[in-house]
Amino acid sequence: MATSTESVDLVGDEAARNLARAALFAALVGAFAYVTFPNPVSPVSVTLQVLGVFLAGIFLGPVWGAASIVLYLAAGALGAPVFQGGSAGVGQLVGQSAGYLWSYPLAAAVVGAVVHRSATPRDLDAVGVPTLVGAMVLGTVVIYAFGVAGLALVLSLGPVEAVTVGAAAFLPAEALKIAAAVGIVRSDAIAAN
Amino acid sequence: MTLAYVPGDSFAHRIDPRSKLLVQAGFAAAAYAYTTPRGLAVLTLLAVGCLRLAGGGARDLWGYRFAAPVLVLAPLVAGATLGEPWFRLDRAADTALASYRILLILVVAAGYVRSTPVRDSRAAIQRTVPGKPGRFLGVGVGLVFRFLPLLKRDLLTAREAVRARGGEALPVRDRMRLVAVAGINRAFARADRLGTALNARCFAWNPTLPRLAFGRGDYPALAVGGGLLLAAAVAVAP
Amino acid sequence: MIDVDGVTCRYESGGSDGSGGVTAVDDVSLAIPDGEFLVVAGANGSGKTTLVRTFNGLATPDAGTVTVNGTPVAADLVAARTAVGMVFQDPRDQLVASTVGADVAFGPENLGLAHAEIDRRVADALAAVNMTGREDDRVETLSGGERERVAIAGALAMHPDHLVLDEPFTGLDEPARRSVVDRLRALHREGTSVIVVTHDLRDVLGLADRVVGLSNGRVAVDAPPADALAELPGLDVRVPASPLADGADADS
Amino acid sequence: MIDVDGVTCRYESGGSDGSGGVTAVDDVSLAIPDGEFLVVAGANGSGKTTLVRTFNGLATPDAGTVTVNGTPVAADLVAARTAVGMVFQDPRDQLVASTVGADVAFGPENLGLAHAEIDRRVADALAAVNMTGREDDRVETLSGGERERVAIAGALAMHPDHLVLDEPFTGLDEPARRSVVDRLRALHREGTSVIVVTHDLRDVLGLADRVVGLSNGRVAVDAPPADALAELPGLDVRVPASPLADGADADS
Ligand SMILES: Nc1ncnc2c1ncn2[C@@H]1O[C@H](COP(=O)(O)OP(=O)(O)OP(=O)(O)O)[C@@H](O)[C@H]1O
Ligand SMILES: Nc1ncnc2c1ncn2[C@@H]1O[C@H](COP(=O)(O)OP(=O)(O)OP(=O)(O)O)[C@@H](O)[C@H]1O
Ligand SMILES: O=C(O)CCCC[C@@H]1SC[C@@H]2NC(=O)N[C@@H]21
Ligand SMILES: [Mg+2]
Ligand SMILES: [Mg+2]
Repeated sequence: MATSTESVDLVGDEAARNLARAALFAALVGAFAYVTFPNPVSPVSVTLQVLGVFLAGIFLGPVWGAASIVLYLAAGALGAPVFQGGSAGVGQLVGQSAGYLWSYPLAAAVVGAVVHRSATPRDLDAVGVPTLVGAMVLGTVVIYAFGVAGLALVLSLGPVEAVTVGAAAFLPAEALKIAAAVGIVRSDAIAAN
Repeated sequence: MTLAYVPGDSFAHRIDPRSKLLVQAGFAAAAYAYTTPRGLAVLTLLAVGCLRLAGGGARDLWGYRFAAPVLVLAPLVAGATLGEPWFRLDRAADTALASYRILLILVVAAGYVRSTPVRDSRAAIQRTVPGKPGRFLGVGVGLVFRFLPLLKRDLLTAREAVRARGGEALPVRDRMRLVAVAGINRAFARADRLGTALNARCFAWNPTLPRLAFGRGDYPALAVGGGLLLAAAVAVAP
Repeated sequence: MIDVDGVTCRYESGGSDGSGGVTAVDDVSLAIPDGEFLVVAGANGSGKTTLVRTFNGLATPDAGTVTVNGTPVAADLVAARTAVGMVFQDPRDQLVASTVGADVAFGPENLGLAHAEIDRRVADALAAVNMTGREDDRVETLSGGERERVAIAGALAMHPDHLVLDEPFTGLDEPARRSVVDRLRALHREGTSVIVVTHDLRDVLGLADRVVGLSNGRVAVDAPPADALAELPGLDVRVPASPLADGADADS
Repeated sequence: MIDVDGVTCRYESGGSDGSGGVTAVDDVSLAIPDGEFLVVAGANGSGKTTLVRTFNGLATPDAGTVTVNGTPVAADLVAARTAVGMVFQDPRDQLVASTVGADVAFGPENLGLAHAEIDRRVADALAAVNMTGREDDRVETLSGGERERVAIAGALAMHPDHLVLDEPFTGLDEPARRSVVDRLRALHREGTSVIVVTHDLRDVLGLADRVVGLSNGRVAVDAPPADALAELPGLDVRVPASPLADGADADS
């Protein structure tokens, strides 16, 4: 009745927990992709995905934060409705928002690295608000650098045109997301550690 | 509504997910290599064919409506100039073609999504990417699919719990904070509990790999995918 | 008074028949007079939870209406939610604050009560579930049964006109169960309507004025306990067994 | 054989006494021979869940050791996790896949079994909990009791030497409960040790070879059912009541 167990290569408890959390944040970014707001200055709507990317870096650190976003991209490519407005498929990864999407893992890593100053996360209580904001501003820079470059490449736009379509319309909303992330991190009710 | 797997028995439903992924990769490469009116005309036929073979139709594209504004706006912005002649048709046309090729790629992707269950997609990853990275991606993607409805539910029940106890009286800002914080807290707790469950259930790096096998229908699909990749390579080769 | 009139609830995504949908509640009509002690019984998946969630608008009927104290739930959600207190089947879904005391106080605070009154209600509700002195415990450190008790306390502290409890006894140990039963009996005596959802009638049959048995989303039994008793086992509901069978029946 | 030797488990963050810590399991020693049907009983918070979680390394003792089939759990987690199957107190915590069939197959897949064997085990386990034909249901659409059953099926499919079930009957309706009880009895007969955690002995007393009663993390009773019966109510554990009291006791 007992199964032979010699060959079973168990995933460590720590790794399993990290994997579960990574998948969780991937799903969170996906859930945030549903939350779309009309954009007052452009027909392109604003989503909360970036907030999820920030939170992944902040809560999971650079390594697992980035891994989490890689899972997000993989799940989306394979049909999970986690991209903008609940869309899915490989097409998005080479489409107009490809630059943004591919930047997310890097952005999460950057945010995580600035916040935690090492590969492993540290206690968030020890992190000041300026560090948090600084990390996310840097993350935003990464996202927009890739995003705008992606637009220019994919849609054959000039640099100014790409910024017009892809950055000018969004940037004000990013400030709100950064503020929201700070609010969530600073809330004493979050029990995660 | 949103694009998702639809059970069915179309040609695309019956073939291996790896063949379908190859077709998508080939199609995207070709669309980038042949962004000309004639190239895109041929690819249009192919894209519509792919979606039809997956039992899909125009309805499935509704899921991509959020892409539409950018795709429409981009040619206008590209054409616009600050001085004479105010609008340059040639620039606009270039970008319009680029926009259109994205649309085609999305059409093909829609065919994959509607004809491929999660199980198969996971199997494709685990059988294509070797070792621990493959396992990480395979299980991770499975968990994302598992978490997505839970998370929506957690956010929803956090809202319900607040409401069920008279939280409507609170200002919107407080309510949003409560729901966000309670929702994220729940999600965290849930992730940790599921992590524990994975361990309790002997979560291993080397499980039985999911069943997948190429069948007869896969040969044409693999040929089309490979052909497209080849065509793209020819176009970019110096 | 809760008045359920021809209510049907469907889930589009559920169901095992491939049709991609399931009718969880099917044309249910039911009047629950003020002050009644009602037990809603039925097998797993018979629609109990879905039905009671329509009472305060947590589930929205696809057809039919629910009226609470004369006002349709859909017309005034706030009124329905203050009038109908609810203990969810899974207590974890219910707790919104990070400590026991803060969680029980959450509802009364939302009602805008004075601090003294809030404190009184919290102390009272915690006493009713044998959790006095645990105000400062963090909710994520509670054991299963303790969590259930805090969820019940949170609903009690609202002093609702109608109190709905979805399988409230499952995790409770004997003193806690007794204490909750006593409190429900007292509330009932004072005029609150109490609605208990369960598939095991052994603990509540003696309290009930009336039993509604659901089967596949439909009302199959609606009668006083004595009359319902015979039909309930047919609905896969557990009833107090004959003397010898109890406890031993698992072994028979 | 599971051998618990002087096990103590503390939580640093819990506790209501302000000391910021709670001793959930306090110097427990216990030997569970192969093939025994053991019931672990105790009030809410008495440490039942924490204790059984040490059996496969989900909780790590602060002092003492747990040995499974001769090997300390800490020394060989794979052995402990394949030998000890566990059904959690909250089934929602246990389901890791999106569909019923995929979830039950998860454990066997991790054992590296052949597809045919996996299919056989899944079908068999689902049949044992009356869920045959529900393979393709999405887990988030299941009702509370249905989820509980899938969790049990997932543990059964592992064919463990020792099966631990933490309050397994709470959400189950009568046919499902009966079916699970039958399966446990059969497993027991075939030589699997079965460990059921509960605070309500009414449904399992007849099956048990032995009852261990916990109180404040310590073993207060350790005896065959007949002998334990008298002491258990003192531990706030529910026992089969006298004929008249059952069902009616809530009303007394
Ligand atoms: N969110 C959902 N999506 C789809 N189907 C659902 C959902 N919730 C419940 N169902 C289905 O609706 C039916 C009724 O579910 P409900 O939760 O009301 O049952 P219940 O009587 O409370 O059962 P239990 O005793 O197991 O708690 C079940 O068949 C269930 O599978
Ligand atoms: N994660 C935790 N952190 C801190 N304290 C905890 C934690 N989990 C449990 N406790 C505490 O440890 C004690 C024992 O908890 P345990 O869950 O083992 O009890 P139990 O006997 O299973 O109770 P129940 O019947 O309510 O499920 C309780 O006092 C509980 O509050
Ligand atoms: O899911 C996708 O298809 C990617 C959408 C990218 C949206 C970008 S991210 C930065 C900027 N801020 C927003 O709110 N949206 C854009
Ligand atoms: Mg229910
Ligand atoms: Mg417990």
